Amino acid sequence: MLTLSGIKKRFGPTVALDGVALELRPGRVHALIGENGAGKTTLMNIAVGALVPDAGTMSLQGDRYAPASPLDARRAGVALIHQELSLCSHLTVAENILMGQEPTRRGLLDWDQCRRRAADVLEQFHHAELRPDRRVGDLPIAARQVVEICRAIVSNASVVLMDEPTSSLPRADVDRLFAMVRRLRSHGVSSVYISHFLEELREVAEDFTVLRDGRSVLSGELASTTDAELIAAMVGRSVEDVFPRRDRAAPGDVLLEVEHVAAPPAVSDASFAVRRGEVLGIAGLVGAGRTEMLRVLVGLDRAAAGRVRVRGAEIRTGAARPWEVLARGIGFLSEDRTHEGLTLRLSVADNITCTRYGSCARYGWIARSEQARQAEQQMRALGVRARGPAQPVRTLSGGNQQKVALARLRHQSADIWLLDEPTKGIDIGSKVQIYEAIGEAASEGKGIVMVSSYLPELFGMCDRLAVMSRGRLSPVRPIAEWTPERVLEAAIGS
Amino acid sequence: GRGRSSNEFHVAMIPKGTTHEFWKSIHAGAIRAVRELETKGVNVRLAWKGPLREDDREQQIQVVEGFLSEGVDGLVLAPLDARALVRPVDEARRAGIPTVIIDSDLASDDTVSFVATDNYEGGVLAADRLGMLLEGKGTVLLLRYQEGSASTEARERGFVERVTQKYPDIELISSDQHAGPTRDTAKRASENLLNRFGQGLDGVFTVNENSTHGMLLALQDLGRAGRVKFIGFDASETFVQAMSRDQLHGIVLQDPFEMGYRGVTTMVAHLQGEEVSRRIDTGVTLVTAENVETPESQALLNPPIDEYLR
Amino acid sequence: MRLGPFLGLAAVILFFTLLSDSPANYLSMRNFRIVSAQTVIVALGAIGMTMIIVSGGIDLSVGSVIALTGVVTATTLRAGWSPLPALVAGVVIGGLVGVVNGLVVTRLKVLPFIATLGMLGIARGVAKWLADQQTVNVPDTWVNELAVTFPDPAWLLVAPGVWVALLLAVVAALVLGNTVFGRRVFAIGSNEAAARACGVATDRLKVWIYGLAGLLFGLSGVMQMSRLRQGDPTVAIGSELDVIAAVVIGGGSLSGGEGSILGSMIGALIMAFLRNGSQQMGWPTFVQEIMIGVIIVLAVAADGLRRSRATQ
Amino acid sequence: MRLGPFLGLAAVILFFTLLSDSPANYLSMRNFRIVSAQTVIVALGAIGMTMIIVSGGIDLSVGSVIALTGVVTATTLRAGWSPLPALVAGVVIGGLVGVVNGLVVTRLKVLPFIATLGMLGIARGVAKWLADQQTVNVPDTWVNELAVTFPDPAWLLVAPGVWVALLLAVVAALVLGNTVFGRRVFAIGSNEAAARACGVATDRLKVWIYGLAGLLFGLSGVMQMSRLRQGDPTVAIGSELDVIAAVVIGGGSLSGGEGSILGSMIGALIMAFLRNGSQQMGWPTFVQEIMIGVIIVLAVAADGLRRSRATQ
Ligand SMILES: Nc1ncnc2c1ncn2[C@@H]1O[C@H](COP(=O)(O)OP(=O)(O)OP(=O)(O)O)[C@@H](O)[C@H]1O
Ligand SMILES: Nc1ncnc2c1ncn2[C@@H]1O[C@H](COP(=O)(O)OP(=O)(O)OP(=O)(O)O)[C@@H](O)[C@H]1O
Ligand SMILES: [Mg+2]
Ligand SMILES: [Mg+2]
Repeated sequence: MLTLSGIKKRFGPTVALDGVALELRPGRVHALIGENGAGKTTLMNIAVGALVPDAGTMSLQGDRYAPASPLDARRAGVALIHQELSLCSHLTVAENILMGQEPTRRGLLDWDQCRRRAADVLEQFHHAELRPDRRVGDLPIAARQVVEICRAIVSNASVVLMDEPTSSLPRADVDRLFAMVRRLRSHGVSSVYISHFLEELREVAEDFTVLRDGRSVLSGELASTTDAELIAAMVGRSVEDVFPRRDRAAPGDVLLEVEHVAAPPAVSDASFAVRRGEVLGIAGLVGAGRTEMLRVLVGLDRAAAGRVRVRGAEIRTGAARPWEVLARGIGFLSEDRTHEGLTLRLSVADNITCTRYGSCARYGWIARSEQARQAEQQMRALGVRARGPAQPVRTLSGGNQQKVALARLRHQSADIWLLDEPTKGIDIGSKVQIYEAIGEAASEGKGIVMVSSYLPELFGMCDRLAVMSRGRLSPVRPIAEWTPERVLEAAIGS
Repeated sequence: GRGRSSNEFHVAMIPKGTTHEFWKSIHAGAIRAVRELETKGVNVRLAWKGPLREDDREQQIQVVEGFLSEGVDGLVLAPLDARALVRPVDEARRAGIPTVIIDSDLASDDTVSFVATDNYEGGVLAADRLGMLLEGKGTVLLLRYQEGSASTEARERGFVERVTQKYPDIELISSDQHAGPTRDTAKRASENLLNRFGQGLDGVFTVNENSTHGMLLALQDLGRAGRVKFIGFDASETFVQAMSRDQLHGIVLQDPFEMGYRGVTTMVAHLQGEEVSRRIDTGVTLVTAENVETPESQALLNPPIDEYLR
Repeated sequence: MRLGPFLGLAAVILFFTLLSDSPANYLSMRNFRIVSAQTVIVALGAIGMTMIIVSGGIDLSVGSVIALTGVVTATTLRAGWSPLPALVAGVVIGGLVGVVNGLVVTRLKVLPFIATLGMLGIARGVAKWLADQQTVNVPDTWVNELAVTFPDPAWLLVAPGVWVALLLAVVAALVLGNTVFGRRVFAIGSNEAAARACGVATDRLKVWIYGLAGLLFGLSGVMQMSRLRQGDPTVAIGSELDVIAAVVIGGGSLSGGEGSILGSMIGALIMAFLRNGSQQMGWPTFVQEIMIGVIIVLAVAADGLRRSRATQ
Repeated sequence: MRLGPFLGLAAVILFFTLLSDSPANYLSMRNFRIVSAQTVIVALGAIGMTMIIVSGGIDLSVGSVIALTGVVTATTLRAGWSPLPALVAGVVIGGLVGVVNGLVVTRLKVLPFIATLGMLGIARGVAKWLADQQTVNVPDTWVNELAVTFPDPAWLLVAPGVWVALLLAVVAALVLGNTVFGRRVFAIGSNEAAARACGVATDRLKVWIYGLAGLLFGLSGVMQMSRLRQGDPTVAIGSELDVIAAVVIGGGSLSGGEGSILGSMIGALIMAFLRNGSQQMGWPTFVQEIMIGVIIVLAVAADGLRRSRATQ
């Protein structure tokens, strides 16, 4: 179907792609894997004409293919699900799904058909509850990702490129997506599927290509390749023991106590306590209210009821004052890194140090070299791939942006970490680094709350776990008392 | 008038702006008329209101329309434009409200009278004064005010025509530059022009208070004040000082106090059914260092504003 | 449509009614006619500006375009054209200026602020040049009756121009709300990259938007000429702020993706009623300026607080 | 710092040098003194405006604040205050106005565009009221010498006000680039939600930004008074566009997060050289307007094309 060869692309001094070849066969799903910053997103953007390659050729069904714009690509039947969500937040779900191919009747937009087609595809995705008339800006991030996926599906493309479509999705939705991909495949549609989850890839994909440092280093059939081989090709070494072995010492004093916090409609009742040295996991389905609960704790949203105590001292939750909360030693990692997590236009160094400028500033004056030094230290610790601390975060790959957000949290040296989907978009090798960083923080006596939709990570990292369901948080139990089935059961709720 | 048996009139006076001395003098003159009429047993309620944004025709139209809707007995209007205010004045007439025009002409036959300076003559006076000072030869510069302003255009025309007709040896080296609406724009334009013509400039004429001010400041700042013969227009404390320092060699003055006074008396006379003259000239005077102390000049330079506006 | 602008308008009218010494006069049909005729120019401009602002752009040249197109219509009328072609000439020139703006924004990649700031000077200069730096008087035709306060067939109630503006507002609201074009205007304002990625030809769309808005600015210029009975190259200086303010008061967001024609019309009325009311109060000019400033802020603040409570 | 604005400035100067009939005159030190003195007012305003625009806001009231603070300084001087306190009074009033803007934006949740549009009217009205609707002449003091073309100790080369503006520009550039405050200004402009989530007290910060910018606008007003040797409540109408244009030409983005003091200063110089040059060309005023418009667009377009090539 789609053949790429010799693709090269530089961004100023950064070589993003340095001769990539990829052959997508008809009716097949092709896995594209590689570390953060390997060039996957760049390659996809080239394939849909959003970027112009410096060198290389593409062909589609044997014909030369050189899209000048995404419109060209779409006309040629190539659609992309973007890694960083690209939706119009002021428009409705239906409008976003059908953008670029809106149905008309007598010159006017055919709203009925628009809604119906959107509802149809949402239905296929088992998201009938997502009403086509809702404004996308009001939706939680997972729902937006569903919209983004539906948009690519509805376009009737013959080639669908999926750039980490499941990074914000819980398992159930991943299954639905896979069902969808298989159905598309049976209609002769071929797909490229990018993900950092090898087990996911094995479920849907047949072929694979591994990118490393902007080159395609290995490709073939997934069935005949082992995980170890894939990982070795990606990382250049083998990776064992994903989750760090921590000696789970008896947890210390209570750091954070949450009592009957409510912030309707998303959160109706949540209580838990976090002690020094422990990792508390929170599981739940999309829209269960986990994100909203963390936002209330950080003071980004108001609580309607309940109390929150940090080291025994109560904090005001009725008024939104995040700076006061942060000053009490709470650190927050947002799940929505483009809209709330990072100031994308600023440098890596500014982003890493911004919650604790005090460490590198005197009387408000920033010592640039000290700032750069501290930033570099964090970048090294998490393996952030960037030209240097002065590079704007905007120009980093998605996974590396996520690492910068974590680096900031480490730099802040807060006592309590509130993590919302901390490994979203992180490659396999780097995940290890991040888990290690979290484990290390816990053993240093920090208290960690980790919200995640990736159950293995919760089971691998947490000491105790609670499940949120429709705004209600279950009692917290030691991890040993949970099994994945019981978590699911609690999440679906009764 | 509409059968005026009573001696109570509500007259609205609409200037082009409210900030400048010139308009205050008109206002003072109008109040003088009101007080005088009061002693004769005629009660005039005078409303004084200019456009919100100065020099904005549309806004002035809105002020006129506002008075129409309030239902005054007569309008005394200094139109910002000769044509733009024809329609509202016309609508006023249809509503039975007569209009006296002051300061700048209105292209309409439906008005009672036109009470104003002969602006063309003002330009001629300035040209003659410069001609005399330069002894009929040299290079002079005219800094215009703004496009589309009728009264200043008449002054500019008077000046240009007089210079070209009567003083063949005087070269008008620039006459197509505009000072713009504020003193600051006038100062900038003057500085830039003075830099361009450098030393080769003998005389300057500016056509209203703002541009005279801007030019004076520019001459002072560039150290050219006094070396260039400079005629300005309109009155200001600063101009008198500049004349005494020989930096300004004459100002052409109108008589706004008289204009305000005659505007109101003419309107009231008309409302009382008297016949009034269609054109009332309030005169222009050239004031120079020589005649500045005369009572006539002093009356023009320091109209008794405080006496009437407090 | 948000409720805010309506409340703001009601508050303004109530305020002046209560304070006025003759409320009957203030609330009279005559005064309403005056206000509506005064609003036409800003309202027509605001229809076009709403499209531009919703699409994430801005147009600072509207004041100059009003002057230019007024001069064009006046000049052609004086040159003996019959009224309709002269009117069309003005409108078309407005549209052409808009297309040029759109091309500069999309081809030369100049930010709309700068592109239209440049056009602000250019259109004004061309207007003065065309008009030979004077005002251009026009013969009496029906064009001059478009924006009169008291329309000739009295059953019209308000000036024909007001009806035209109303009609165009309805059409524009329908277009923005119910056509593919309209929704794409929202889309590029909301997230241009996303729209482009979905195959919206953003550049062409922008040229259309600026062009269509330009047609409306052109019509606004014709109305201005009709009100002044002359083409005046120096008219409407600074009116871009009025037009933009009408849109923003009506709920438009300068970062794009938000705005409604109805809101903008209310915004234009708020501005007009404010000026009209404060002029009728007989306050000195400076008090009017202060009061208008205070009331604009309060009228919008009420809406802002209401919304911020709603989201809490 | 982007290179674009410099190229633009160079292009403008080159253009007029080549076209001028006396290049020596145009490039003379005297002309440079004239331009620099003319630029002071816009430049000081642009320093403050850069902070505001970088933070994602806008301030339309700058022209009115310039008038108001000029009148304040003039009035206090005339009331017999000595020069320094009078100057400080003007500057402080500017700061207060800014703080009010900031509070309206943050507390009343009114968009900066509207909040400062309201202030545009209010400050202008208060200026007229304070000045009793006339210009306020001042006694001769050193304040009047701040923005002269030929400074008194000739070794100063340019007006003291130019040096003050330069100094403040350097300080502001350092503050924006190298202090916690400055980086936070960029942070809220780049992504306000993220800045909040990182513990920036965004509301308080905004009040500071508008307040500091207000101080600069106040100083700009004092300079304006000094240039005119009088407080004029009607001065600087519409100069908000000049100031904003300087910032945008210099690389500032109206959606926040981008901009530099150096760029804005170059932007201010571009505008001043454009006006100065075109006036010296002896073109009729309307030709000047057209040319200025065209050159603004071209100067910025060159930069835009260069950048868009770079990112492809
Ligand atoms: N606009 C840009 N300017 C400069 N560098 C860029 C730009 N876009 C991408 N890069 C660089 O190109 C490289 C490849 O980035 P890309 O986004 O393709 O990685 P990726 O494989 O998608 O990674 P991830 O798994 O983290 O999403 C990175 O080093 C990134 O920093
Ligand atoms: N698919 C959906 N459609 C509509 N509303 C949704 C959807 N998902 C969540 N919501 C709303 O979002 C709110 C809670 O979302 P929140 O983001 O806090 O949940 P979460 O558990 O963090 O889920 P996520 O995994 O998406 O982060 C609820 O009020 C819910 O009504
Ligand atoms: Mg990527
Ligand atoms: Mg979440």
